[in-house]
Amino acid sequence: MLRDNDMVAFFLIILPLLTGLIAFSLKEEKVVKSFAFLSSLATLAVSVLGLTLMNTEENLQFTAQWMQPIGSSFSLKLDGMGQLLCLLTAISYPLVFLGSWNASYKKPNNFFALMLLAQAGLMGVFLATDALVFYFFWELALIPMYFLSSQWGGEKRIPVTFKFFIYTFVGSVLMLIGILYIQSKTVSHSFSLNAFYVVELSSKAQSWLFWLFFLAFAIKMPVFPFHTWQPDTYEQSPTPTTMILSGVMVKMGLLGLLRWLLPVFPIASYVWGDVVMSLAIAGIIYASLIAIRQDDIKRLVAYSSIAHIGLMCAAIFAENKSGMQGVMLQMFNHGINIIGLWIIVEIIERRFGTRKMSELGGLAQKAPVMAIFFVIIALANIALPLTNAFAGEFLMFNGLMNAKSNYYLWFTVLAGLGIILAAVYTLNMIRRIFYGEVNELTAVATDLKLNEKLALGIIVGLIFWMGVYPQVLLDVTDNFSQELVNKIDISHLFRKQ
Amino acid sequence: MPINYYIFLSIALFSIGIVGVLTRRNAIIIFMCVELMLNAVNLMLVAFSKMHYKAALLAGDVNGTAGTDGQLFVFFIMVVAAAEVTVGLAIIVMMYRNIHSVDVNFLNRLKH
Amino acid sequence: MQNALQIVYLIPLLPLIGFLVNGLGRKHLSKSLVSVIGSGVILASFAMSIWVFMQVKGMATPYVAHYFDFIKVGDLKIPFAFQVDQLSSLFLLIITGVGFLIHVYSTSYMHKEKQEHYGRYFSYLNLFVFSMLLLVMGANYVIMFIGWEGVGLCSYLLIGYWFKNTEYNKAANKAFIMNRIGDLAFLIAIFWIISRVGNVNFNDVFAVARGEVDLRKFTGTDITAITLLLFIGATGKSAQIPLYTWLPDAMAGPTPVSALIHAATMVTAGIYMIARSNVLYSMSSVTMDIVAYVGLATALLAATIALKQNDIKKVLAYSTVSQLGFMFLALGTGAYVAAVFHVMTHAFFKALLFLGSGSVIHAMSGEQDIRNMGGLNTKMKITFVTFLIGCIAIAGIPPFSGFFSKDAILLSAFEKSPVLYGLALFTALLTAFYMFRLLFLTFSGQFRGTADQKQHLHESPAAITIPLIVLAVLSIIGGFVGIPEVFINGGDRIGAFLSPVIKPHGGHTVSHSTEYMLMGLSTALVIIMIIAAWFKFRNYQRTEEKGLGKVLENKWYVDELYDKVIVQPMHQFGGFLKSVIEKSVIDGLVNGVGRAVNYGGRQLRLLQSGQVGSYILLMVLSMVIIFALQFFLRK
Amino acid sequence: MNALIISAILGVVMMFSGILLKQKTAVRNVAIGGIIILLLANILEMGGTVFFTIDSRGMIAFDQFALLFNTIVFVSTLLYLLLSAKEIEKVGVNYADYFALIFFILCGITLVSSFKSLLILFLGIEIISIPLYILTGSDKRNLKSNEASLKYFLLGVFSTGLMLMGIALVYGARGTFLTVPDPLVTVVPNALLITGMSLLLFSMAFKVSAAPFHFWTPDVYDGAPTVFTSFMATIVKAAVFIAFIRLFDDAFEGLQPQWRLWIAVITAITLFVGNITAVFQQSVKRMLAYSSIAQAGFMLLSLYAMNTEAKEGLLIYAAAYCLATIGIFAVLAKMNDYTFDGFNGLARREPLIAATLTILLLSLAGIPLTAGFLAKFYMLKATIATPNSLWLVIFAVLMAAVSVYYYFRVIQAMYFKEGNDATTGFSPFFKWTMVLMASLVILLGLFPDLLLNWLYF
Amino acid sequence: MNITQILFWFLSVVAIFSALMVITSKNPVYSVLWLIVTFFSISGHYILLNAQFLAIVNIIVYAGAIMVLFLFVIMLMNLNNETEPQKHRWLKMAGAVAGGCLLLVMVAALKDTDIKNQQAMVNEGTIGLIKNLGKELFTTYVVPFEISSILFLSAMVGAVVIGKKE
Repeated sequence: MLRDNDMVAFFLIILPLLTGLIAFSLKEEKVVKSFAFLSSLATLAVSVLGLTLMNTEENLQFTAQWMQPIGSSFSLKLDGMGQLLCLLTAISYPLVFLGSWNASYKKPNNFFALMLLAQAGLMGVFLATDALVFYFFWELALIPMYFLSSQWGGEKRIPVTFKFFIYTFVGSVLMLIGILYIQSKTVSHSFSLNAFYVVELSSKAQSWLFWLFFLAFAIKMPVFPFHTWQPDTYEQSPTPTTMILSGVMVKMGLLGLLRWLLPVFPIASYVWGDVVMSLAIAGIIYASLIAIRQDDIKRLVAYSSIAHIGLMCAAIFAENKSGMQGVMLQMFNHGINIIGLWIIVEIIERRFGTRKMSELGGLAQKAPVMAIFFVIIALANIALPLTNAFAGEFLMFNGLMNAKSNYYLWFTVLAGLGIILAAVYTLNMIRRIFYGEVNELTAVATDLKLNEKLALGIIVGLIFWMGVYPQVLLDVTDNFSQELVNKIDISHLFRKQ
Repeated sequence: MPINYYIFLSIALFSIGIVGVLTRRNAIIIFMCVELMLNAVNLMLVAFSKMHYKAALLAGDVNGTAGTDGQLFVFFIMVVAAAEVTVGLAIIVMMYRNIHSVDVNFLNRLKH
Repeated sequence: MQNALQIVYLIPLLPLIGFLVNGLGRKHLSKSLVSVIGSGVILASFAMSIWVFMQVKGMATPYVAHYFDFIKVGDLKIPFAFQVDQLSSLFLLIITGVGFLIHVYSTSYMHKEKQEHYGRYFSYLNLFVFSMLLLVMGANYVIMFIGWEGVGLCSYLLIGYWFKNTEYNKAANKAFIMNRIGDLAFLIAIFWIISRVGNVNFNDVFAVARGEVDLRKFTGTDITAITLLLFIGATGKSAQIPLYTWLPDAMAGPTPVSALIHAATMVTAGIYMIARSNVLYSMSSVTMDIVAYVGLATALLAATIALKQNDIKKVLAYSTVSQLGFMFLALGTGAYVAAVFHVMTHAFFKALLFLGSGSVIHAMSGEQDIRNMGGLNTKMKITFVTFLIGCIAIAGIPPFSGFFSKDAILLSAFEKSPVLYGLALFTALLTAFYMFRLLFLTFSGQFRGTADQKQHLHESPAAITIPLIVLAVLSIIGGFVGIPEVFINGGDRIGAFLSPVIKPHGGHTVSHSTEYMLMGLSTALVIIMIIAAWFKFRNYQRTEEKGLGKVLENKWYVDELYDKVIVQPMHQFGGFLKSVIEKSVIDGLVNGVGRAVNYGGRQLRLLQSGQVGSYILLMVLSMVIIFALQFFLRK
Repeated sequence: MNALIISAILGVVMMFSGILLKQKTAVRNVAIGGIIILLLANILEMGGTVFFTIDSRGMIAFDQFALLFNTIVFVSTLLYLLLSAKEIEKVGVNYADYFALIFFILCGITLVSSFKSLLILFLGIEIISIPLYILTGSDKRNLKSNEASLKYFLLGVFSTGLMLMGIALVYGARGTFLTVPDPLVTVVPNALLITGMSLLLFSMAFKVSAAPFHFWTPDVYDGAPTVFTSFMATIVKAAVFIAFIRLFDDAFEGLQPQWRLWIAVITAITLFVGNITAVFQQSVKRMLAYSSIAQAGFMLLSLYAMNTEAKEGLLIYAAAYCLATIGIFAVLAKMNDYTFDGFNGLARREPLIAATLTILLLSLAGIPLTAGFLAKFYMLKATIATPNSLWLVIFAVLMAAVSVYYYFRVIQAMYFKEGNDATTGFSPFFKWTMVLMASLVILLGLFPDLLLNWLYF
Repeated sequence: MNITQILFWFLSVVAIFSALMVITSKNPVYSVLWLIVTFFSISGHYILLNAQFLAIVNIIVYAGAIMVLFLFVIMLMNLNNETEPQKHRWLKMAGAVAGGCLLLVMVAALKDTDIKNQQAMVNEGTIGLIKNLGKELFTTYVVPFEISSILFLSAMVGAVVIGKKE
């Protein structure tokens, strides 16, 4: 039975998809810009609608017949995590458009169209409950991103984004093998998520399937040591693309872990949890140490993102509710924060033509509003209490501390080093960009424009809102996390023996 | 005659054809060696045809046509071989007109 | 009268409002309006605090105001709740009271700042007060932690207030980062508590610790680990070994900030936290010992460094570190009340000293080096007198406030071990010595500054001197709330007041006569030290320091050591990771795969030789191999 | 049977049209009309309308699978002619004869897609091969074309020799040429049969250009006139694949233990050689030749798996691969410069062509939403269902990832690089045909059932 | 050993010897001639197997038509000893060894088949007669027969395409 509400999930995909296709045909830059912006607002409205409908007894599902003979169907579900991430996607887009309103691109129609198509892909990934559909959208989100980065990016964009593409592609095809294998083992030969959840797999099969899937997600997130595409890509991509890449797209990997990995391979996740956590936490420290030595703001933020994602990945494998909820919260908040950072980075880059911190300085005198926004967002990014990231990180650390692993204390402490190192590089970045004396480059700086203020204002508003009352998001994903934790609970297996 | 003899004879001829293909550079000779291979096949088919015929006779099928298909196949092979020769020689001649050689080692503009 | 507790949220809320108004309106509000708002909200909070103080006096159990669930995940509920009891109300008074004075002081001290920076300054101050209030009012460790990090942030913002100066900014970063190291330990302690108790409300945690709750229990290891971690957190915030080096650098901020944050309030957060957790600490003798020794070591180390510092604020800063060390010594010896008491008296006289130094700096047009001062006593009478009172108070001469609190600490140390007592006493003597060195160098003898500075010497305006006077009065009388039983029956009012929170520990094991003797000894020695200082520094001549003096002047080279052992290696390691591991190893491996494929492509295409003969040969060979394997494998 | 006879007739018609019609456009239109008739006739036969009822004594069976494949072939040929018929003019003077040869090849394809007798297979393969030798060498004054033709011929007849030996040995073992032997006569797998089967395997591997029998492919595809390369790399190759799978499904199903491993090995080598060698090519045409080897490697998976999905998948693969490659070749044939640099900046000059080309390349690379993805998907799905095949699947997808590298080089050149190579104009008709191609690719990628449902009604 | 066996061995030896001569003769014309000898000996085998139709066709079509065509072409190109390209010695060796190996493995594979004891009927059996074959060809095999006409058509068109002067 298809209820009216169920169309919400479908609309979330079809809206950006159609508007994206239409956007190709618009020629005037102003028109296409406004069109894309309006489209993203409409999507946001739908997504908020989805959020308000969550209290119905059943989650919002959409199923349409598609590829029936091979056991697939076009099924979407707006569960807690879906709502959260769709909301993130939907919020990100207006912010990105608003924040980069002043930038101009050659062939703007293609640019905005591809952005919207990527949004459709992202939504699809977040909503799909059919493995094949999931894989479809997984790739669909990648292609526009590749074109965006390669066409409008920096000097070395072609090899860099290509590496990114191939890297992710390798990961995703390995995942495809995993999907196919599981499908062949399901009772009904179905690709549906529920069939995957109940499939009987030997622990050996789980192990290698786990790695096939994990590799795909690890590359996407990215988790150390599969991260080397990421700083280069972020550096070379046009900043709006980088925003989506880092703010939203990396969440695909996390979502993958949460929806497609842990519940499908609970045993393997438990067995390999320590290894994954070690990798993730090594990545936190590794990326943070490298971030300290960066001069390029984009690269710095990129490495900081690796560190943050590493923490989320580790928290996921803590496999308890606190960790899960923390990750959920942090997925949203990390997206918001990093988009905020990118908006300012883009403004700086556009105004001064450089991203080198060594060439900047003293901006706080010339652009105090920008400085304030930047400081707030940067501090939020390092999880200062009462900003949005705090609650998330708090819960994640708490999750780690209560993980079933034997090394939980080590993990917590080492991951904790990340917070300290994060403070080091973040504060240094603030200091080198905004403080100190002005130089000839920054002497002529001007402050933010209205649209930029608006975008950043919304972000800062969200930062404090989510910082003071994170419960509003925690409630959204509460059921989801609980179910997830129940699904991955394998203690009953131990009791049997 | 034991069928093995024919099999080995055919295979020997066939292999000689292959060796010829491998050791010669003249396109025409190579082609001829292929014809030799085809003839080896023909011989084998005829032998098998008579073997199956005999088997059918032993099984009591007196008026049967078992084995005719083998010989007819030989007929078709000859037909095809003739057609191939037409085309093949045409190509070789065309080649010769252009490079005044039938040496296949001259054919190395296309590589890697 | 129940009302006061019901609207207790106003106490932090008002400064927050002040912060928002001043922060957002800093370009539009006039300086006077900013001052009024900035100071007014603190005054209002102070008034509220007094009201609250009145009410909590006789309360047996803490009042907990629950507002909303900050975080609720499964069983874990972290409410956004305030707890008001004797301990927090005392701190409320100190924070808002001293805070208010410093706000008033700032209106004059900072009046030369540009309008928007002036607004910014006041908004930061208000935000700081807000955070500090959050810290002390939080009903659980998380809310406390929020305030805890908040004060760190404000400290960062205020140290780096003059953001054009790179050195200041670096000091700000240092403060924040060192605080964060402590914060991490604090956080882990919180998680540890959560994993054992299931939530972080003080009442629940202490109830579990006391064994009042079935099922859940702390083991000895838990207690020791949690208390140690909390203590590490405290060392960050309260500038103890090994995380103390940020505090002297923090003097980069405007002087009122130093007074407020780095003397009177923020650095006492660690004391507050441990005092608040006294139930836990009392259960772990290991931690107690560590706290005591670290405190004493810090006190001693900082005191020695203070001996040779020439920056007026640095001397005060090290003195602060040293005094904080005293407080930890008190905590470590179980004298929580003494520690809290010392926090209070220290807040008075250290604020006084800092503000006084600010007044001096103000008069000296920004000069901070005491070697360039001297003879200011005549020019700045009020400042001199109040400063003198502060010095006496900190040196611990009766009946000034510092005497009582310090004496309580010394006594408690003596109870624990005479060695501790001896070292503590020695530190106290050093304190007297360097404080009076500071006093004499600044105010007595000849003026050693430039003629230009001499011209400008003047007493500060009323907005500066009034807080000085108020604090001076408090420094004198503040000690009476804690007059020990020895003197008056029914003394130690503060101990009695705090008893619902901090259970009094037995009674003293030291006889009254010993107590008198110790007091006499310390007082006498202190006076001797002051006289020694008088003779040494009455007519100061600038000399180069050599030997130990130089080591002390350079703060035992601890900063350099940290730089060499931690900062530089980390930096180099980061560089190594960036340029070697990342580029060559990991990315090299990834790119290596690509290169290998490319190379393979280049080599493999050579098979395509263009020769028909070789093609057929390869085909035949493959056939031979497959045939051979086919039949070989079958057998 | 409709298609077989009509295509033969059409071949003859085209022979005469060269004499009767002076206008090249007219010849072209006749050819296009002919292929449409052929297509319609075939579709009618799928619906049950058979014009000619000839008893082939069980040697030919136009089952649904064969008919559907024929439909795919005819549609592909139609699109091929729509896009490239004009290019054929450039090859040489015998314009009508080329069409005649193409129709004869189609006739051969209908044979190999529906044979039930090794004799028909042999004849079909020869009917396909002989015109191809000619078409390869049709650019007579071009030495490369000559060379390609002679190489193809020599290697082709050699492989024919192998095939005949194989057939002879199989005949020796079974006593019949029918691929579906009498179930009553059980023949135990003996050395004769296995040797014959192996030889057939080799020769078929040669025809589908599976490594290590692939060596002719790059040279021939490179040397042949581009329009004909397009035809033989796509439609013909797919047809031979169908023959391959029919042969092994019908005739040697019982011998699976004997050949499955070798197919796996050949598949792996083919994937490896095709993909890796393609990486370093500078000419797009030669790259496509290697890519066709690589794609053959993927199609071989269907042979390896040999289940329902594999057969369905092969149809999809054939369709996807033909559509995409024909489109790319059609554009390539119009380029002046066959190197990757020749495509530089095409997106700026011809956005529509570039966009459609991109979709086709994405399809070849196996990116979702395109038919190429589903094709690979089916192959992998079929393979993974067979036991102990995981290594092959993983290897295949890794090689697919390598393939992305060289396909995307074209996309990169078109979109991200600047270039001013003036290509001969693309007519609006050409453009819209390309759009049609791209839409078909996407449509098939979204709804494979549109194609596969035909199998089951 | 009866006459049939003697003939069999004789023809076999001739066939193999002449085949070897085909591939070893330096002069292409000799190769053609030796090939014709081979064909004749194979025809002899056909006759021995009582496949008279094929024996005749073999001589007429192969030895008569096809080989003459070859001879024509060789003569036309004036190929002889001097013009005959030679492979490197070791390449020849490689080729011979590869071919030899193939022979070996195939013989090894086939020597133990379960039909090795079956006999090919020699000297008798009527299926090789033109009457029987013709009947079969125009009834059962009429479809392939017609199809082969398409093959010829295409070969014819091809030869025209290749041979016609432009």
